[in-house]
Order: sequence, then C-alpha cells, then structure tokens
Amino acid sequence: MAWTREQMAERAAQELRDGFYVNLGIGIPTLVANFIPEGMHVTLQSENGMLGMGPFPYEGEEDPDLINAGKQTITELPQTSYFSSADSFGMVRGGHIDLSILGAMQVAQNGDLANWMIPGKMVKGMGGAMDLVAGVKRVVVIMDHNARDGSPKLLKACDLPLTGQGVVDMIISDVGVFEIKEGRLTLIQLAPDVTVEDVKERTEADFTIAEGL
Amino acid sequence: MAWTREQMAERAAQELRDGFYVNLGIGIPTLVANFIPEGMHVTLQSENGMLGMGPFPYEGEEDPDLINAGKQTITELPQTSYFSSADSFGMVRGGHIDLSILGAMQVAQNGDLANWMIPGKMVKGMGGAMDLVAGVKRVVVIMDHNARDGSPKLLKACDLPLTGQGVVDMIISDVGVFEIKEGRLTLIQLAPDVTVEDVKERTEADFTIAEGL
Amino acid sequence: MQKVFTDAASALEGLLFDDMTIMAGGFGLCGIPENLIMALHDSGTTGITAISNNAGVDDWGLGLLLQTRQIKKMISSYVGENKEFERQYLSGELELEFNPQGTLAERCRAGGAGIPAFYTKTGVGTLVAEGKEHKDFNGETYIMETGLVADVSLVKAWKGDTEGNLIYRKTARNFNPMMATAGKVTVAEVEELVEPGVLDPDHIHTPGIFVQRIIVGQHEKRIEQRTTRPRPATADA
Amino acid sequence: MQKVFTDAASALEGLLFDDMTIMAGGFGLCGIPENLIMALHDSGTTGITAISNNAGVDDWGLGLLLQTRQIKKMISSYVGENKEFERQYLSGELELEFNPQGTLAERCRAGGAGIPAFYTKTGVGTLVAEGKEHKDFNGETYIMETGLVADVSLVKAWKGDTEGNLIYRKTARNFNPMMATAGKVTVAEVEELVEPGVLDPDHIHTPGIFVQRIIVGQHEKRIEQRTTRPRPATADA
Repeated sequence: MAWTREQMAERAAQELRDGFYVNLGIGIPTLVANFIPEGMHVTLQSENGMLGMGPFPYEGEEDPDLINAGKQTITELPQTSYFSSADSFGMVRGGHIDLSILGAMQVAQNGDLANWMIPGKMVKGMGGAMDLVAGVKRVVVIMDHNARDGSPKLLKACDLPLTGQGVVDMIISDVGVFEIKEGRLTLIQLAPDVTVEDVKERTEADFTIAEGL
Repeated sequence: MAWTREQMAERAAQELRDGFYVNLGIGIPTLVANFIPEGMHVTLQSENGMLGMGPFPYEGEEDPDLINAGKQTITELPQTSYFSSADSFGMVRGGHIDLSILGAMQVAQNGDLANWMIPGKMVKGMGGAMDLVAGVKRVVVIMDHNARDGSPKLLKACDLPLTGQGVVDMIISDVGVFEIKEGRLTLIQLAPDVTVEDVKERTEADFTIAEGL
Repeated sequence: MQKVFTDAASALEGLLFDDMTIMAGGFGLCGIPENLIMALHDSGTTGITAISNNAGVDDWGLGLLLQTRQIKKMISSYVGENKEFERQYLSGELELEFNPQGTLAERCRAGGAGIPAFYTKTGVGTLVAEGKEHKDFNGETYIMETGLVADVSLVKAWKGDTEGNLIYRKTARNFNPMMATAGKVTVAEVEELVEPGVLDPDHIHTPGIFVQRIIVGQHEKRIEQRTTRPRPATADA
Repeated sequence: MQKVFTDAASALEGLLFDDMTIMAGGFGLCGIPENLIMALHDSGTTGITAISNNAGVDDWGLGLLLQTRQIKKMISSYVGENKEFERQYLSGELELEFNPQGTLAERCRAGGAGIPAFYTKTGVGTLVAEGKEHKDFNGETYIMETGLVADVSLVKAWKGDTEGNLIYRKTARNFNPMMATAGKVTVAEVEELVEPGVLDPDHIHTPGIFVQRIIVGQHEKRIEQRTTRPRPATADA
C-alpha cells in the first residue's frame, strides 16, 4: 500500500533534527510542518525574507504584508526575523540552511533535479528553487513515484531542463525512500506492502537495494 | 599670502551643492563641515556606517557607540541612519556619494593619488581611502602645497604607493586651486598675493594656467 | 532639494522615456509599488524592460502594463500567476529572461553597490548557465553573474521620512531595499510619511541617500492566496 | 539546542585550535567583542589569522593578542593606533594583508553569502591589485576579490535574544553583521539578553540562524578619541 501525501510528509519529518533551519517547498513539503516532533526546535525559513514562519492566520487576521514563498498568508512567531531577498538568499547560498524539502518533476539517479520548466508548455520560472538546491546543505525531494500517465519520474537522466546538477540527497515517494550518496542511488525503505519488484517496475533509474529490504 | 587650513576648508566648501551627500576625510577636510553655507542641505557620510553626521558632543555626552571614521566621538542628527560597513561601502562603491574631500601625501598631474603608505616606514593602512577615491563621483584633495622639507607634493608622477589611479578631480592647496580634467592639470585660482611664478617654483607637475590668472 | 512629491504622476515626471529599464520591488503582490506602477501605466511609456521578481497578476501590478503591451522584456524569477504573460511569452511577443530568485536579488544588490559581477553556484549545469563564464574556486564550479541597474527604480515602503529614509514592514521588504540602491533615480511610495527624527536611525532599512523622490500612496494591498486555519473553539463561545 | 552560554570562556570551549582563522567585529574600539577577545587571549591559542578592520590598541582589543604573540597574521584595513603592531610588522614577526576597508567588508559579506569572488574598482592600479585577476566591464577595469570565511567569528551586539537574533547600536554595528554570517561558528556577546518576541522582527539586524552561541558581556567600551565641543552658555547658568 503506497504512502499518502501525509505519510510522505511524515516520513520526511524524520529527516529533521533539533535546532535545524529548514526551507519547505510548495505543495506536499509544506505538510512536513505538521509533523515536527514534539519538543524539537525547528525554524522554518521562507525565502521571500523570513525566518521563523508560523501557521496560517485565523480567518480575519490575514496580513497582506505577511506571506510565504507560496504567496500564502501566514503568521509570525516569537523568534521571527524579517530581511531582504538579498539577505535571504545570502543565507541560502551561503549554506546556512540545514535542510530543503521540495517537490520534483523528475529526479535522475545521480541526483540531478528538474522541477521548473516544460519547454514550450509551462513557463512559470524557477523562483528560488535553483538557489535552494545549490546552497542548502541537504536536499530532500518528496514526489509521486510516477507521473499521472504512469511514466517514471525517477530516471537514468532527466529530459526536462535541470534545476540543479547532482543536488538531491534523498527522494521520498509514495513507494519508498531512496538515498543518493556519491552519485549512487539506493533504495533504503519501502512503503508498507510495496515490494522491491513493484519499485523496480515503476522506476527507470538504476538503483541498489539496501541490506534487509 | 598663502591660505590657512581654515581658508582651504572654506574654499573647499564652495564645491558643495544643495542636496549633496559628502564624505570628509580626517584632518583639514573635517573642517569643511564648519563652512557649509547657511540654508544649504548637505548630508555627511561617515564610512564606518552612518549618514547624517552631527557635530562633536557636549562634554559628558560622549557615546562610545557613536564615532566617526576618525574614531572621534560625534553626535547624530534628525536625518541620521546607521548601517553596516558592507552597506556603507556599497554606497561608496556604487557611486551614491557626490563628493569626497580628503588629504594627500602626493598627487600627480594625471590625478593619481598617494595618501596611505610610506614603504618601510609607515604602515597604518589605507582604511577606506581606496574605496572612496574609486567610488565617489568627485574627489577633491586638500593639502599643503609642499611637504615640511619644502619638496613638492604635486608631481609629474607619484613615487609613493598609489591610493588610486587618475582619481583626483581638484586640488586645493595653500597656494591655490587646480582642476584635473581628462588627465590634464590646470591652475584655476590663486591664493591672495600668490603669483603664478610662485606656484610654478613650488610645483613639479606640469600644468596649464586658466585664462585670467 | 525637496524629495516629497504630491502624487505618483508628478513623482515620475521627467523620468520616463520609451525603451527604458525599470526595477519594481515586491514579491508576488506583497510590497509592490502599486501607485507608481499605476502611474507608469497611465504615462503610456512603452518598450520597457522591467526587472521584477514577478509580473503581477492579470489585472494588478505589472500585469497592468502587460495588458497594454508597454513591457518589451521582463527579467524575473517567477511569473506563474499571470496568464496574459504566459500567452505573450509563448507567442513570442514578449522577451523573458529568467533569473534564479537569489541571483536576481544579488544582481540588484551588486548593481547598487558598484559590483559589476560576482560568482555563484546557483544554476551551474542548467539553462541559466548557458553562455556565462564558468570558474572554479576550491574545486567547485561557479558561474559569473553581472550587476543590474535601472533608469528608474520603483519601491514601496511602510514608513518614510522627508529625507527619503525608509522602513519596510514584514515580508513586504523583499526586493525593495536592493532595488532602491540600483536605480539611477529611485522613487518610493510609503503608507506614512514622517518628519526626520521620527524613525529610529537604527531601524532604517534604506538610508535616504538612495531615494530621490517620495510620495504617500493609497494602498489596496491585494492578497494572492488567502490561507487561514480554523479558530479554536473558545470556552465562552 | 541551547545557544546561551554563561561566560566568554565557556562559549569558546571546543571551538579553538592553533593556526585557526578568527574574525572579530568592530571599528577601532567601537563595537568590539571585548569579552570574547579577552577569553581568546586567556585560551593561549596561537598562530591565529585574525580578520578584523583594526588591530585594537596596545593594551585593548586584538592588541592584547599581539602583545602575547598569539596572532600570526592580520587581514585589516587600518592598524594606525597600535605601536606594537607596527613594530612586529616592520621587524617581519607578523604577516599583514592590507585590504581596502570596503573590500574587506564585502569579502566578509561574500564569504557568508556563498559568493566565492566578486569584482571591484577599488584598488585598481595600486599595490592591492598586484597578482589579482583584472577584468573589464563596460570599458572599465576591475579586480577580482575573493570571499572570506572564518573558523570562528566573534561579534558584539547591543541586544540579543536566546534564539541568537541580534540588534546593534549606532556605529557599533560596523563589521559585526557580515562577520556574523561568515563564521563556521559565530559567537556573539551582547549587553542585554532577552526572550524571543521582545525584539521587533523588523528591527533585527542579524537573524539567529547566523549565531550559534551567545553570552552577556561586561562592556568597558573604551573611547579612542574623545572629542567634544563647548556647551553653549545657557540663560540660567
């Protein structure tokens, strides 16, 4: 039985450590905030210029001057600080953020990531994604293992334009968890009732299988 | 009769314009602040991180957290803002300061300036001088026309290590005022009772003489 | 040296010309100089190269100038909320240069700080790196990015004083401080204009040296994604 | 993740080693981390490369570590107020790398912001440019300068909170914000330590992410040049 979006987010939350500064991308990664273990101090960065991002506001308390990188209204916390976009990406580029969790269209077995463009079709732009994957210490991708048409998203090589080269450290999909170390992909965990054979069938990338799976 | 320090500062003040942002160096340039024409709005920058520098404090009101680039205790004004050294020199390097008035050991006829080092003898450092002469829109030097031993300071070429190449726009010395335009030095004003011949005798640099002198 | 102008139109007078480069602060619709953009729209200036993280939405912010085809080229990191933009770009009517958001922010800062170019890891091995100088430092490859300046920068702040000192509020700060430094002329709109001495000099984000003209604006402040959570039931409810 | 330490010595515990690189904030004696410098002095660490705009005075600030010969090399812009420094340098006992002040500030910022190098006009045609890469942009020549990082950065702020957020006071800000970003570990000393939420998030100069350890210091705050003007005679004097 494959993981739900919530279960993927919950699994990603296991990558958090006390004292971490973390940037969460739009979509499923945002849900990770709901699974921060009790008593663990994690500070969320929003790359539009905020450290210490709080939950959504109560209705009627939305502040147009207080949004996250997904343009959603949010709130501040006691530890919050605000800064400019240049300072924000200085923080990102300078390697001060411990963990970035974000979505992907494609990931290659060497850690290449594509998540910003479909030539001739979609021109939204990369936003801060290229900066995040280049600068943040550890990059975890959460994505559906296959596209809507069933085609694999974990590939030998990405065919979409890249967001970053060799930048992904871990992939959490609905079927399991992969690690990329020194350019090699390893399946390290399976979702309940998912078999190695299932994963192989649904994956284009070459990967090794961790002991005990 | 050559100009005094005060008279040189007063002459330099004629280079100020309403709305100017100005950086004054240590020594005689500091005196220029006393000659800002009434009604003219000039804002002084101190490169250690302040815009809107006020006068020295009254005795007993010195604040160790409030000093100028000469490490002197100063005061703030209503328009004052503080910023980091990086932001301060961003302002300088980015060409936002209209005028820099500073001292010199030597100036060459092409605008080269030397004011930071005597090899093997004096090792104080350039501080912010190299940034100022490279970044500020217009650079005016105030200096004694000759060194204590009588040797000329306005030279064909500097023999001391340079602070900047071709950076000086005007020299105000005790004998008169020189302009440098497109790499050519011109005497444009004489101190009272000083003759062109006097100046020629005390100057190594080649210079032309403005009409009417 | 009067910096205060009565309205957006007069604050832009004499500054605008066709084929000029404009920077406009803001992230999404947050902290955008909405009054100045409207005045730029009304001015009819065309052929604009607009440097702005986003392109507004169809009927607000820079989207207004896309509707009227006043913009020739955008330099942005993300334009996902604008259908007209997507249409003009895909049909080849609009030039578009995508910059990674951090690179865009840093390019504006560099332009304002007299730094003609810098190196970054961001974008190495991607479309963004194509045609750019590559250089290795400590065994890693970086690309060179250049500083950006604008003929006119339009910024939005919360409070300002008559000397041009500015303070931004919360995440409405975003690109405004760097763009304020990178305009040959910078025009600011604020919600509240005060006399010098009212703003604490340690709290000023943009020193007045960067701001040549300033107005008080009327701010609609639209919200793009109104997200809320349920209010907890209270004991006395 | 406790950032607060009881004193300077314990805040430096486990961070120091011979031949390390240290950044120390401050301009002259203004805004220097005096407690942390004293603890570094007492630690006996030697072979230090010290990145600091100035070298203190003979008996205060980094001057203390020059007296004890703990510093192998200085990277500074101005060291004019220190006789022992001048002596050690002229006799060849001390290495010295002079950087223009703005270049030094920018190198620290670059180091903290992941920028390995940038170009500047400052120093072109001077000793400072020797051996550096030259490059032309728009017909002008610039030199390349590299980013700086430190094993440990020591900074001084006015107020701080237990999350490491810092606010500086007046011109005591100077090099502290950039150096806070450029330390692999940054230790801050503050005059007043408060709980999170006390500092206005729009007024914070250094976000807590850059500060790993923080202490409350005892600050002597020496003045180098005490300059005053006469008090005007008052009517009721």
